[in-house]
Amino acid sequence: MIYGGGVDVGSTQTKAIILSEDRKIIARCLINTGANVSMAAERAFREAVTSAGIAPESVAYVVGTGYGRYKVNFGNAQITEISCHARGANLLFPKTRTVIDMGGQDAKGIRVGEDGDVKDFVMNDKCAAGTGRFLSNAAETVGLSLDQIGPISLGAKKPVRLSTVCAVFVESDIMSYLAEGKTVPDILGGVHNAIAARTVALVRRVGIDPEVTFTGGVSLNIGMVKALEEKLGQPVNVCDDSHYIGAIGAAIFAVERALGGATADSGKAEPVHVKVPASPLPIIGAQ
Amino acid sequence: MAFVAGIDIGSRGTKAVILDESRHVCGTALVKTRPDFPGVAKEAMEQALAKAGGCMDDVKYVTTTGLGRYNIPFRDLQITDITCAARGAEFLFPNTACVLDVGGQSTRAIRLREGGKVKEFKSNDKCAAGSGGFLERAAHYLEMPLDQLGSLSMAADKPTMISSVCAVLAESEIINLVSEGQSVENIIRGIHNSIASRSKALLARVGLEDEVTFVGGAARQTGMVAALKATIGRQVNVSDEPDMVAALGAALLAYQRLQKLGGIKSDQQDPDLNVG
Amino acid sequence: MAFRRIVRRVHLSGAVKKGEIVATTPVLETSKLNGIFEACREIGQDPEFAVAKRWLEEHPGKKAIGCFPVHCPVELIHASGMLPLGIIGAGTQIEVTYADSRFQSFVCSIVKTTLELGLTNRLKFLEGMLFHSICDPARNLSSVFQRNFPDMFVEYIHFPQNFASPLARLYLETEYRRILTGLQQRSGYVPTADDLNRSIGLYNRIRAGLREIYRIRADTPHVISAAESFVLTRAGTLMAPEAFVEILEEVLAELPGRPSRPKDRIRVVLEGSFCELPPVGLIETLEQAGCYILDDDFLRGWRWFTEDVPIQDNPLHELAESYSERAYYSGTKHDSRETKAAHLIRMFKEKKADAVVMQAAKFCEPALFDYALYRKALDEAKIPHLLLEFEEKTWIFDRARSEAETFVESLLFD
Amino acid sequence: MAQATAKSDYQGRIHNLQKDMIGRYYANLTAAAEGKGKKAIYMLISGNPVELIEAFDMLPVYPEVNALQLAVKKQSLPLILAAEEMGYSTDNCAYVKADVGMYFAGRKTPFATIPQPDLLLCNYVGCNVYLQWFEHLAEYSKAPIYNLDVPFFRTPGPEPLEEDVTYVVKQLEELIEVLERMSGKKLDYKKLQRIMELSGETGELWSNIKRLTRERPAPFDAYFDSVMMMAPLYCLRGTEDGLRFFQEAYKEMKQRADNHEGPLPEEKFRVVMEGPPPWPFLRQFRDMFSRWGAVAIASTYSTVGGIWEFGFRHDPQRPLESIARHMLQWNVTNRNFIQRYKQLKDYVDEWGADALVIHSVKSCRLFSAGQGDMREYFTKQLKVPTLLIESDLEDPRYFSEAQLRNRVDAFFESLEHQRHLVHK
Repeated sequence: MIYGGGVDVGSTQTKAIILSEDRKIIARCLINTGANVSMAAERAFREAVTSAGIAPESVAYVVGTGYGRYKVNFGNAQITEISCHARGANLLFPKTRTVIDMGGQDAKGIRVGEDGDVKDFVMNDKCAAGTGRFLSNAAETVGLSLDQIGPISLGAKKPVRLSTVCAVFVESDIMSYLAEGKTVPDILGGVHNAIAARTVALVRRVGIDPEVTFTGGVSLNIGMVKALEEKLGQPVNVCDDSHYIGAIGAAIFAVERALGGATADSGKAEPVHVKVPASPLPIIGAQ
Repeated sequence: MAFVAGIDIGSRGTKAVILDESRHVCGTALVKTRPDFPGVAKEAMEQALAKAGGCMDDVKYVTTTGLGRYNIPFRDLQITDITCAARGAEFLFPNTACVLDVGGQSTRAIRLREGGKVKEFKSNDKCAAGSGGFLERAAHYLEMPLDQLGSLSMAADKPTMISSVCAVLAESEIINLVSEGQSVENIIRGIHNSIASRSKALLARVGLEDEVTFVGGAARQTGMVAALKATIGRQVNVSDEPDMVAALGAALLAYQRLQKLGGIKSDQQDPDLNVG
Repeated sequence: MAFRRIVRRVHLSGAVKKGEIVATTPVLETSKLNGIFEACREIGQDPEFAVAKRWLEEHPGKKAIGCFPVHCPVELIHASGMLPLGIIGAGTQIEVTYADSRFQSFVCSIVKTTLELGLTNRLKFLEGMLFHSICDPARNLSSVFQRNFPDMFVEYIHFPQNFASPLARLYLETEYRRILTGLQQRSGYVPTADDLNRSIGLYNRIRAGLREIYRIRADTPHVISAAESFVLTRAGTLMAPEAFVEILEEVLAELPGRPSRPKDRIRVVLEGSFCELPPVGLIETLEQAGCYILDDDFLRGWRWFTEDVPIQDNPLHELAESYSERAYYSGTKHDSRETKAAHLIRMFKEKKADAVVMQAAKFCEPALFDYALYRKALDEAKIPHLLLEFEEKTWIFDRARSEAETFVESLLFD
Repeated sequence: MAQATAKSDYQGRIHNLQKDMIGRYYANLTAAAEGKGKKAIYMLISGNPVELIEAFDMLPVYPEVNALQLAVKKQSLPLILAAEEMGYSTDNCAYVKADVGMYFAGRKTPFATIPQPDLLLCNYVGCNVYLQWFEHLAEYSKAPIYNLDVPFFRTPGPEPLEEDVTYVVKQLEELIEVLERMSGKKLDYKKLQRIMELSGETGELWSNIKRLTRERPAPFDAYFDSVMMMAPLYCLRGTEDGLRFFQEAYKEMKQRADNHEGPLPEEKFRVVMEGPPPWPFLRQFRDMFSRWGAVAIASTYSTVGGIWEFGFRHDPQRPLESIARHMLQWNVTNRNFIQRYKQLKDYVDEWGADALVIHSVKSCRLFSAGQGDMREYFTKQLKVPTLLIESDLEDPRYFSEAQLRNRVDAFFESLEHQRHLVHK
């Protein structure tokens, strides 16, 4: 039996997945990334292997993804989370044509082909960065924890309208609404609507074809799922593994590469490192 | 016993300062801001009064400041936190020429006129990172308790460069630095330096002059203060409770008003008395 | 009277959304003037343009042309038998969900909301849109309109910037002729010099009325607030000029008798809001914070001239001449004959103001560039000044409020 | 990883030639600054009428070129901050801020001392910020300013309006009077014609060079390598030196093309580049593409000073009119989006590109504002794979390497994957 490993080193959390050659998830692991990224990657992978009850050697190929992908030193290749989310979503929900990913740092919209290939993708504009941060700041401001706000937002009667998409200044918006005496559910309802609206506007740039699969840590937030479905006017796929999808996709690539005969040393997901001519300075003045 | 109170309802903390008839600071309190502003303000004020050995009825005049200043039914007057911070800083350090206020939400530079009045001020651009909140999140991400940031920062040997002006993007920069294996100390000092350089830009906008008094929560961090000193190359005053300064200013203005209204006999005041 | 009908229609249209700080006018809520201003405010905030659409229904075969700020030769549109309308963003009235896929986060709000109006089919009732050379985003917006709305008549007017040379105004005359030709092809009517002069006469009346409003504000700021004159001016850009001139003259007739009491406020001149419209709530916030706004550059291009355009046998020449010789300054008109700063300070002195408020739209390069030179000049002239950045699509003004209050506090307790 | 790519020692013959010539140009600036040189005429790159300046033996000074050079030399941030301390906004064009900062820092740079302007010639071509920029320089330097008002190329037809051409020609005549007053001598028409000849031939060569990148592999990178040839095009156009440079350049590039030499060992992707490069991080940025074997075969940025590859040449027989047409019609900045879309589409079709990369820079809204619509048009209407990334051309604070690399990697991963599918 050949196994493939996928390690998704995200900004706050690191996830590892072990996949068997018949594309079955046999182990998952999630830990906080913390300050030492390569160590986190290794730890997550080792713990996954242990819980899989297999020998580390039997994992023929490991793919790293996420922001810290280049820190997966023991990995055989690095692939961006965009490709991995597309591939992972395709495994969990084969009819997926659109992937919406909300992470801590970026929001993404990916148009996906039948075999999980990326047809087109967009990522948030600079000023709409940090969807996760937007939510956690909001949670912090109303004095709740991140996992509380989703359910509470569902109780909104008259959701407020936020005047900003900026994760930094959402705080002052919320403070002003609190000062006006708006209720916490209404404010949180507004927060979720704002992000949903912004994300749908973003994903529309690549076109939104069913089925839509919602991935990333934020997809575990029921309030966001509902807000998104409302704005989209269609249901979205989510599952308990939604936040593992990056790692799953990486693991799929790993298995494919392994079955393709690639081994630790021959694997090449990374582009060949070509020798590059020095960028000539536009004007060579006195140097 | 008669007291006056200044309450600063900020985005993160609500602070209260109680002055007695001779303008002594005889009670301070800090509670985390909750959605219900009047409740928080009352709580802070009662805590401060407990230390001062008084009760609500002893308070003759209440001035509120901060973003919740309009929401406190029992206030006599509301004044903006910029005016209050200036006044408080001048009371603590009479030679203050500029005040730098790094609060949870925004960073402000204030140029003073005589008597602790505001001559010119500048708040950070909407997109310019460098508020206390940014520090808190960085600390959270680096899994460091906020109060350790300062000392850690002092241990930096090669501070990293954090260039982005936007707090959110700066955060991904930090994450990137971490993933590059930079040491926590150097990263934190890098953060302090970037906030310091942004602060310098603000101070320069209002006219940077000796002495600079540094107020707001961030001033509690030795590393932040050191970075600021190094960046502007000037005397930087910091009081024991830098986040209380706006509330103190509010209390002082309350005292002034009450005096005008004849609520305080002039012989009882002793302007030279100082705290901090 | 034309106005009553308009008021009722707007209420019927129901297209109006509240949610901004309510005006605190220094008079009784029941007065006729307040009714007018309230109606004007609603007209200005109606993203469905009910008043204009009703006018088009009442005038079968007539067409309307949208004018993007700052300036627009409305006379050319009017004389060719069409209705000029001020299409100046959508404020807080609509959510931007399509336009920000076209314009990035660092582009000012008015460009996005104006495109959003188009992409949400709210401008379908227009025959065309006129843009002109005010800034780079507006320039590109005209192209984006051309590509996305091929049936629309989209023109881009080049306003000359070389006023030191006599060539400039001659050129503008030829440019006006080109625009007029395009307009008459769309309207099917070829205006005579008399038609143009009639339109000029009508808009002269409006502009004179607005100049009078501003004079009254400068002399007795407690009689009419900046927010009120703003909503009035804005409403005027969204209805037939024939109807607006009636309203305007009615307001001017009512104002002298308006009960009002001077307040203890500082007197400021406001600069920098010549293009994107500030939220009415923001203007009110400034006034509540203790400012009398004696003069401003709101809707500069619709007030445009410092005196009447002469009625002569070559109207296009007179219009061009007026732009180069008798037009108000704005951040988008670069006239090397007198620096903008010198002009601002002259105005400040004329108005006997205490301070200058620079109220620039976020990301508005012309206004933000001007600020750098204004600031230098104002500092040298020892004139207190405050910079406030705003976005049309905000309705929370705490930050602006506390900065304005501090500014007032620092001047009042002097 | 990007960092891993080794710096190559590739230095074409023309690199050294360019170094010498531009070195001499900067020496002239320094000389002028020390009062030992020619009169300094500040101008803007877009549609610059350098021929007239040469005709009067005056020295063209380009604040844009100085600003980008400061960025390349990693000198821009402190100058930008200095300008922001003066009151410029974070949202103002960083070219202007760096230039203003440099002006007040004594106009000393690592490459030259920039002279005070004797004349501010605001050849305002398309970009409105140009007007403010020179307005501000006029305020600071008190130097005389001439706003050469160039109407935007705003009509659907292939030619600008005749009125526009006449208007610009008349202004050029006014400008000649100004320069005659400054220099105290009449315009030497024969000399101007000779300069026009040189410009004409230079344009011919530059056009031929640019058309070489239609070869596979492209002999040079039409984005990153073109910028090296742009400096002589602006600073030396209309001089014998300038002509010699482009004769050499053509020879070298033609030879590389004949030997099937490209800038990379393997040309895997051919892309068209839109928008100015991030000067402070030119190397990092180039590496992001090189490591995927992506070569720019055309770029709009290399046409900001003029578009020659579609046939425009300066004409000695009609000097003023052809200068006017250069300003009005034959440079990308004075063209509207529809015309720029057309230009990009022609590159994609005639030069044979796999994808379009839009580098959206905050500073230059003339280029960037609305590029989302461009993306929309190319992906949805023309089905050309398009990547839109954001940073800045001068301000290092807007360059987040991790984010950019992530987007670039993902883009080429998907292009690569599409290819595998086709092969299957």
